[in-house]
Amino acid sequence: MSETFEPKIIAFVCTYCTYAGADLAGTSRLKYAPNVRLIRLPCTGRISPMFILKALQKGADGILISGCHPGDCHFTHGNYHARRRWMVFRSLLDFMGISTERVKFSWISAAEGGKFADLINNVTEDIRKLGPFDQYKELIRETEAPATL
Amino acid sequence: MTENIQSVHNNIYKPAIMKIVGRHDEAPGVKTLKLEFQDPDDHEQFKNNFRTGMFGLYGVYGEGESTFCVASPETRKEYIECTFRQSGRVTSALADADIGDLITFRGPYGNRFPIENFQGKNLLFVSGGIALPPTRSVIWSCLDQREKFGKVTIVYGARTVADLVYKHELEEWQNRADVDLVLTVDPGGESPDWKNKVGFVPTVLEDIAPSPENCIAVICGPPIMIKFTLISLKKLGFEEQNVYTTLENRMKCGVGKCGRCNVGSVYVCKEGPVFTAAEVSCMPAADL
Amino acid sequence: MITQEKYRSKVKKLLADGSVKMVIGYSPGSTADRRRPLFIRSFEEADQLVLDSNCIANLSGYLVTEGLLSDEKRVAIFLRPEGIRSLNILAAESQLNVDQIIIFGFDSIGREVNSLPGEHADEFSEFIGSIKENPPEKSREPLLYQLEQMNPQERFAFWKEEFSRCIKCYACRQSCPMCYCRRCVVDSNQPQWVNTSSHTLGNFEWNIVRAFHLAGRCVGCGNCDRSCPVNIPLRLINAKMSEEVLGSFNHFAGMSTTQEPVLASFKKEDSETFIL
Amino acid sequence: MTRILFSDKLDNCVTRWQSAGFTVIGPVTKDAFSSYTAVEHASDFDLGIVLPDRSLKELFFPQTEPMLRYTLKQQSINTEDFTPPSGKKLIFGVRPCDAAGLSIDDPLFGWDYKDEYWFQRRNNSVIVTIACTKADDFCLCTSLKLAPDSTTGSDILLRPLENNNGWHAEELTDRGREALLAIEEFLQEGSEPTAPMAVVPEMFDLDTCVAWLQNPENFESKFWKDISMRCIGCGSCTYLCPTCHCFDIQDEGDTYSGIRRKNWDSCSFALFTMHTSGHNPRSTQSARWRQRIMHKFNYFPGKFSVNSCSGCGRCSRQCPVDMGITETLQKISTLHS
Repeated sequence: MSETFEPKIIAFVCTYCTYAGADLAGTSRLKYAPNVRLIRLPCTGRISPMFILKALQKGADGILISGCHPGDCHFTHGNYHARRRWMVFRSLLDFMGISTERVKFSWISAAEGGKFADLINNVTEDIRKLGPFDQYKELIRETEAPATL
Repeated sequence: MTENIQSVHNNIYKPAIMKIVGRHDEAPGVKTLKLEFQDPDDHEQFKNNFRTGMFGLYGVYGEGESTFCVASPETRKEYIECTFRQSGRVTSALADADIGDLITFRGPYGNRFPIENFQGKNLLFVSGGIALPPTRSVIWSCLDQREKFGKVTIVYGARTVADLVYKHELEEWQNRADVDLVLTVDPGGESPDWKNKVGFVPTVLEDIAPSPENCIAVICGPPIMIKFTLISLKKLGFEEQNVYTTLENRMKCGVGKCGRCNVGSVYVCKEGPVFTAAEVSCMPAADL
Repeated sequence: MITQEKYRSKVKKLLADGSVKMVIGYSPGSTADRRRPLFIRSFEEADQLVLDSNCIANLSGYLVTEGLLSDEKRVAIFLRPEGIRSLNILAAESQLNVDQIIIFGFDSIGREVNSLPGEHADEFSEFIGSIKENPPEKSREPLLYQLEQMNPQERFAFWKEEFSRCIKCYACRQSCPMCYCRRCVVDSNQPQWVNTSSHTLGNFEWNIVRAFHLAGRCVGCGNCDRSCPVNIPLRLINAKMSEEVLGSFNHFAGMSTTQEPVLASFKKEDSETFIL
Repeated sequence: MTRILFSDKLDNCVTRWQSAGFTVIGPVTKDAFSSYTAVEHASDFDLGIVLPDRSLKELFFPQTEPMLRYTLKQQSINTEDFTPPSGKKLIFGVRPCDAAGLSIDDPLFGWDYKDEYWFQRRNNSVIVTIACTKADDFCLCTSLKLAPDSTTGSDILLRPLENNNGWHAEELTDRGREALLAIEEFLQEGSEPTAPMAVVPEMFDLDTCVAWLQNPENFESKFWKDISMRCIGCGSCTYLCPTCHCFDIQDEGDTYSGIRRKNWDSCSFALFTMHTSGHNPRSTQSARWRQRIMHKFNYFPGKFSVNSCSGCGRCSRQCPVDMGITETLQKISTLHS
């Protein structure tokens, strides 16, 4: 692994809390790693496991999912549903050999610009340490290879 | 069966690249695209092979391919026109494509309307809704050599006035002295200024009662319209072998291999899509 | 110990007095130890009925066959405990009216077959509760321990090898009573979330999607695992998911016809140790 | 006098074929699951099984095959072919039903439009078939007018010796002769008694079945509903079948670049024939099972004069609900047409 490995991280965030938190980080001129691509959704409850599989299929090294703190959901309990879902999905991914280190979850409110910047930096660092998700990328490469027999 | 073919690699699944040079909204959700070949060899192959009634697989890379007829006539092979209703993944991508965009085309495939056998005969075209495009290819193929045919009658109906496709051409046909055009819309589908007929196609057909004498009928429409139109034509005295129609089914390869378009033992992609009513009546109705 | 004859006459009686229009059971198969699903509508068909320890398949999926129950007539069905649980889930997920179903519950230990008392799904709730509290003496699959001992890379390599064989025949999906969707998410193409091709990537994606959609719903009947023509140990994934929902949410799938689906409900105090 | 290949020389042959440029393939069992797989040594072969779980067709028609790579750049599309692999293959230990399956599909992939992905592989392959001395309850080649020692589709037929220590080698094609020439020094002239062929009882009278299928009145027979009631609509019978050839064409990628692939598809799937409009010509499982049987024993022979079934029995062997061609045709043969 070269020292210059820059992980590609996809973040699925809820528009009411984490996205607003990201905005705050920006307007507060906080610096954070440029490796994360944010995808804004109405609620964490809207984030289907399909999104994560799609991100991996397109070559993501890490995934971050973030929304409102429990009790703060704009739709009252979208994040509670999401929390259960992630609990199970995370365990499934782990059992499949997709390390839980690569798929992270957090609560960030609209007021937590600082926490957002720190989180992005930490997640980026963690994934950078893990290195590229070579095992998955190998599967992707196989789909582009000609038939061998 | 296995002569040596390693030297020449000819991929039958490789489409031609087409540029969209024209785009027209026909009816709600229905569009016509005018396509030009980018590779002269592909165009040459098309010119050599295309006859009216054949179909092609139109595609957008990244989305897939979709089967519909070539709506332009065999007398105008400089371009391809196709008309489709936006409904699935591929047709949505085609509908989104703009003039200048590139799409793909595989074909022409299938059999054709034997219009040389129609010469000297009267022609009756019966069509409904979005099924005018295949009929239109035959109509223009005949109108472009008008002198070879007898009386030309076109009966075309749609659910509502808005659903009529090729409105500009309908007007042209209406104004031609050598074409008898009868337009109709389903009851309730007429607009305040609608001056043509109101009623279902088979009913209107029976009203105008074209003579079966020396006449070839080409019918195309949704299955329910075909069913009742065939009954009406029978009543009028048309014989099954003088009635032509074109079938469509889901296809992936277009060349008789992928195994899904057959109706009974008949592969629509290779033995069709054009059949006489006599041929259709031999097919198992439950498979249509 | 029960006799086949007793059940044959029971079935005939139900058909004769019009209490049911059909009985779904088992008949002899193409080899001595195979059993095939049987749909009994006549006395002749009733005479083909067999019930022994080889009757393994969970037949409850046939209950959601299009149109079967739409005439509101009743159907009787032979179900093992797992089958009764999956019937409960189908009812809880509003896929059928459980009052239309008469259950012939049975279980087997070794070659011995026992009938389970009860007829209506609700009558089995206590029995299923006892399974949850005292799971049968089935040793946990050794392979599960082995997989848990591995690091993620090793587990990934294990599943890569297994999934590379998958041919996407969807026998796992079609044989599963819980996979009743008219159009499966992998068959939907707008958008196309996962690859439909059966290269290893597509197979990985498919199997993750399948397992996730069964998490908290799988009753462990084993239909998928037995159906797989390329012997992928699907039971391991399902078992792991069942353990997860039991451990995290105390959820045992198919307890009753009114049980809340675990992933469509929540508790405010659910664990969130994994959240940063 | 014929030539004998003794088992103890097989590894020499494998090595010789490999050095002649062949990828040597044969039945291999791994974790109780068998398929035709590339091998390094003869010891990798599992020649004791009745037949591999997976059929031979997938070496010629893989479950997923990339056909085209497309890239869109500044208003031009570049389409690049994936050429089928051009390497030579020698497939050893093929079962006669699997070999026959290949020749059944040849006319289909060749009529009018030639599918090069199939033929390039066909032309580069030598099929070395071993006649069957073992059969199981599901084998039905004899019912299809084939036999445990059919030569259809094979380049070389090997007949096992009675002592189970080798095979009589019979060359059937030029390609077979060349492959035998390459290993000539390991062959012995001789004539040893060969083992008796497997006994495969005839399960039904094919002609009676075909006559019933060809009768248009039976197309909507109640029989189809009854026989297919338990069909769950998976694709395992079609995917393991050595002759089922249906496929789908799928794009993977986006508007700018991606790959167009040919993937197996199955007539058992409800969406196989579904129109975008929602109309489905084969909307019930019974219609789909009827299509499979009709296609194999009525439509296909009507076009190509050969049944699209070589009697391997995999469909019945692997069916999750114990259906299959055997049961259906057995029942048809008892119906009065």
